[in-house]
Amino acid sequence: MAEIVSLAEAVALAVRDGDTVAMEGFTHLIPFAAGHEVIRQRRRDLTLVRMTPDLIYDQLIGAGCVRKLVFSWGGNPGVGSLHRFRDAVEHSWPGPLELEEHSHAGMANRYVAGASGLPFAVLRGYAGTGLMAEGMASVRPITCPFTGEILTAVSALNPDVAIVHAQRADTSGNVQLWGITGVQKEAVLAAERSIVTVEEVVPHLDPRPGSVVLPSWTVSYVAEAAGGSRPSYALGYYERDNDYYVAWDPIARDRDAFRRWLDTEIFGMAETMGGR
Amino acid sequence: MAEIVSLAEAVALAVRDGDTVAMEGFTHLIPFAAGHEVIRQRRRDLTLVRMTPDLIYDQLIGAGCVRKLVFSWGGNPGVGSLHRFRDAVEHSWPGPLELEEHSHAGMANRYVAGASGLPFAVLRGYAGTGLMAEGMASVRPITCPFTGEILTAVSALNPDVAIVHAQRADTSGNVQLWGITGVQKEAVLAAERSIVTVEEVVPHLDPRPGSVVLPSWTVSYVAEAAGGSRPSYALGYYERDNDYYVAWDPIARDRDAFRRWLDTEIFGMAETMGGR
Amino acid sequence: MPVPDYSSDEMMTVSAARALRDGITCFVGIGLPSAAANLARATHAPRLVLIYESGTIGAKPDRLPLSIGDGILAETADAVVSVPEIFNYWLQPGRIDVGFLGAAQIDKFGNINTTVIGGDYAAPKTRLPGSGGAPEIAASCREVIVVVRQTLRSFVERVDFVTSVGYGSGPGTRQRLGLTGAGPLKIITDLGVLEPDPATQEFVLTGLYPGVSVEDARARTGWDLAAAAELHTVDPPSAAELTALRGFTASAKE
Amino acid sequence: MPVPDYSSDEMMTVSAARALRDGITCFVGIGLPSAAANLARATHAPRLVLIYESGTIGAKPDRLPLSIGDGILAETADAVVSVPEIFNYWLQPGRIDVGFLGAAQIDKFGNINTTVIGGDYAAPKTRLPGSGGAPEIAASCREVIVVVRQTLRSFVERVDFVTSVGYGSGPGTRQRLGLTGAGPLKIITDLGVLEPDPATQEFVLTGLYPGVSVEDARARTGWDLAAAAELHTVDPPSAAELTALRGFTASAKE
Repeated sequence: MAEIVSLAEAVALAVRDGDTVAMEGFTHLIPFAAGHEVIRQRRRDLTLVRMTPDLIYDQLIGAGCVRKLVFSWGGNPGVGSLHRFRDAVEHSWPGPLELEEHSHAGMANRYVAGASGLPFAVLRGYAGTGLMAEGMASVRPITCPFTGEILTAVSALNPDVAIVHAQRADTSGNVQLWGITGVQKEAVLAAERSIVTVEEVVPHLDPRPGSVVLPSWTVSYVAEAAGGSRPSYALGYYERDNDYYVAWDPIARDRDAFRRWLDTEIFGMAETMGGR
Repeated sequence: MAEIVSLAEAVALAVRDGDTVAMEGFTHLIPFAAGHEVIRQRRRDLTLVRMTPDLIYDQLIGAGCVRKLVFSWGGNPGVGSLHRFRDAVEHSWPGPLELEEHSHAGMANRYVAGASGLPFAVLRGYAGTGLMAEGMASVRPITCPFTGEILTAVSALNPDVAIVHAQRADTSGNVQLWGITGVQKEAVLAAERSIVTVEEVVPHLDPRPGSVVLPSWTVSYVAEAAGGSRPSYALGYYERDNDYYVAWDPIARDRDAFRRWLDTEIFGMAETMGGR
Repeated sequence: MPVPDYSSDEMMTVSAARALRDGITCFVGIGLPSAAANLARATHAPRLVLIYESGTIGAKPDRLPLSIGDGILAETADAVVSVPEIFNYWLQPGRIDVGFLGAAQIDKFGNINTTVIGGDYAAPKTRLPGSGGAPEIAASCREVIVVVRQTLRSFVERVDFVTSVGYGSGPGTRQRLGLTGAGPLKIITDLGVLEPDPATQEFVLTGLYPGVSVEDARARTGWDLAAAAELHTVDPPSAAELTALRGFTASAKE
Repeated sequence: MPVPDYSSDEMMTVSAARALRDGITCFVGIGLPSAAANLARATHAPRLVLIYESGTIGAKPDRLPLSIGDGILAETADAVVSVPEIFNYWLQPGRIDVGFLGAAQIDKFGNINTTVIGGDYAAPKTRLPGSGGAPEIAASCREVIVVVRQTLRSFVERVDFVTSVGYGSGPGTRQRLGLTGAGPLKIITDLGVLEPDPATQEFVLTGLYPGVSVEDARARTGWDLAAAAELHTVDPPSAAELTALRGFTASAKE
């Protein structure tokens, strides 16, 4: 059964230095508040996993929390580059960043394998690409035992911790999210531990079209964090702050501007959702 | 785009002698009306595929439509045996019945592979079972290219025709079903052609909790067939006729009683949904 | 002891229900297990999480479901998922505590047959329904409990066909086959309770219902059934258990 | 020819929109393709089925989505599925007619790079976002159309990194790799339209926008660009196309 705790407690209890952490959310419901709390608690040597590292991973990378990134598309959607990510890859600032790079289809299937208790998944993918040519350890050819056809296997992802944001949980810790639900269910089911931040805890979850429910017993910690995915959006609660994504570009381009942002917006702020 | 036609037309257009046909529905939404129309149109040499062959497949087998059955659980739920199925297996009446037998997990994954355009799927299953010992051609060991662990591969199912029943379609042929939705989406996406019978055609599909939508362009034919899953049930429309399942037992036990049932209830009835 | 005012089937269902601890997750097989699992939820285990292969997770039926695909399961569930998902995401990874299975035949190593009896596979004397979800429930749940009526026909030295693996041919089999769950920890019958001997993994009698003797059980067992040193008598159904069970049965018949 | 009252980017988007036939299914990549696909649906192709890798099938946005995960896509879709499902059940089997992709770099065989430019993979001069869904869109859609601005930096003899395979190193490559789709049939730029030569699979100029010359296109191409014999001039945007496009752009800025 999920424990309902503060966000600060959830991060303190679930995320350890050196962990492999997947914060998922496909444009929608990105767990920004939880990511900021990870920076604030100064976790180090993390391997971060995410299909679409966007601003939150740019911030974690710039803050020096990250040793390795496992990903499939790292950009500022609709704006351009993630400059902290680029600075780490191109100039090893604030430290070198190891990459394990995949396609979306590969990453999605790696989570599926992890959620399914299988060591690998099979797909049609990677053939002829530079990623295949790079000879990544997590991609291998596999032969169909019925047809002899050669397909591609990707190894399972089983993060130490999955962190996602959802619209609601009930007081028993059952979680409900709807709209674009991405790969969040798979990430939580694949992970050893999980944190779900929610817009609100309600007495009872009403069924909703298109909603995904994560039963309480599949989640480690639920933390109320209203606005917890801003500047991303939470369908039914608030819209995406597109101006923030544009405004991030000049901050991230400049190391000093980024340091000032960190000091003011992260370390200068108490954990906003009832932290200790 | 799906064509909206009568059930008789749909079966005449989509189902041919010798076809592999999957009629799915996990207790709920079993396509009885369509199955009866297949009997009425006297299709022969069919390979029938279904996780849970129940009364409708008992009827098709007894009527002599079926050469081979691909399945994972063949019983009369809550009542006992399928006697036409047993008579075919045990006494080759009305003809021999070839079996390709799997577990539910295996069958479900075979549909998933078929829907995914892959020649096989991988699961933890069959190890140590009699099905594995029988050496079925559709089950093989497979070695994980990352860990060396030996798992089980099952070959893909890609039926010629999938037939399912749903609560609703809209006038464009988009299909909506809800409640226990089983493996119907996978069966339709895995098949070359498909027939969906529906309780009603409505102007517009309102979003509903837990509903699965099959876009019109994934379906070949939609046919209105109110009550089309009786004596199974259609959540929101009518309940399961449990008495019918009990009453089926003595009919199916006796070849003459079954023949009379066929003459009266199938061949004696015009196709009830506006057939020609 | 007075003549009990309950049937042996009622005692079996009550005994099976008691085997389910509150708060655990239980993958419920077709038939007898469903009645017992729902009885557990209605009595001592209100937070028991029922999972059915039809895709319903956390169903809370207020009457006995008539099948594993009964509409009441979907209407009262925390989540309804597709059949592929229930097997792949929920059963296969070993996240379910208890698999609760029935059987047509079971042998001394807890292997289950629901496929064919007599003859051979291609030409059986009796064709049974087949596997359903049982093989993977037996393989992947953390532990398994079997609920089955005890007769000479059903309790056999060696099953005619291994539909679902218990301990195979004894110690080491499950490890060799790569089965991740612990296997069957209890067989609950209409006479008592059997559990595997830790050394041999053969099922031995560990509990008897009131009024049932070891000889009664041996007379309905097709292998040389041993009784455990710590053989105990199972408490008869309580009034609360019987009331709940009969309420279910009555509502199922309405 | 009078000075046109539209920009080259507008001409490119209109030209790309025209490449989408009504009633087909289109897997829409991030960036320029989304604007063109939505323009097509707003003009000549109202029954165009838009599919985004975020899991939205049949989205019918009445404004330009700001990203592939814009809420309006989910709110107006026929179905919203998980990200694994969109790749496995919908893209991979080849059931999508057209994949509509952008590019940072593209070469004469239509191979696309959105990963790294300069240096090598481990120590690149410029780190780009990476693959996203493009490699499998390029592999599995029945055909592919690429929308990209034409510059010497983007149109290169050989991409620095093959993120998504076009025709690889020429005829036979796709077959050898087991790629099920036909590959890129058009590159639509801000100067005109390129299509693969049937014999060599090298992209050649088949269409030019009004006022653009072959020399203009060659000057912005990093390989020895040939013009097809049947080179034609593309019709300028119609008033209806421009109105629809500008309506979108205005609403996107609101």
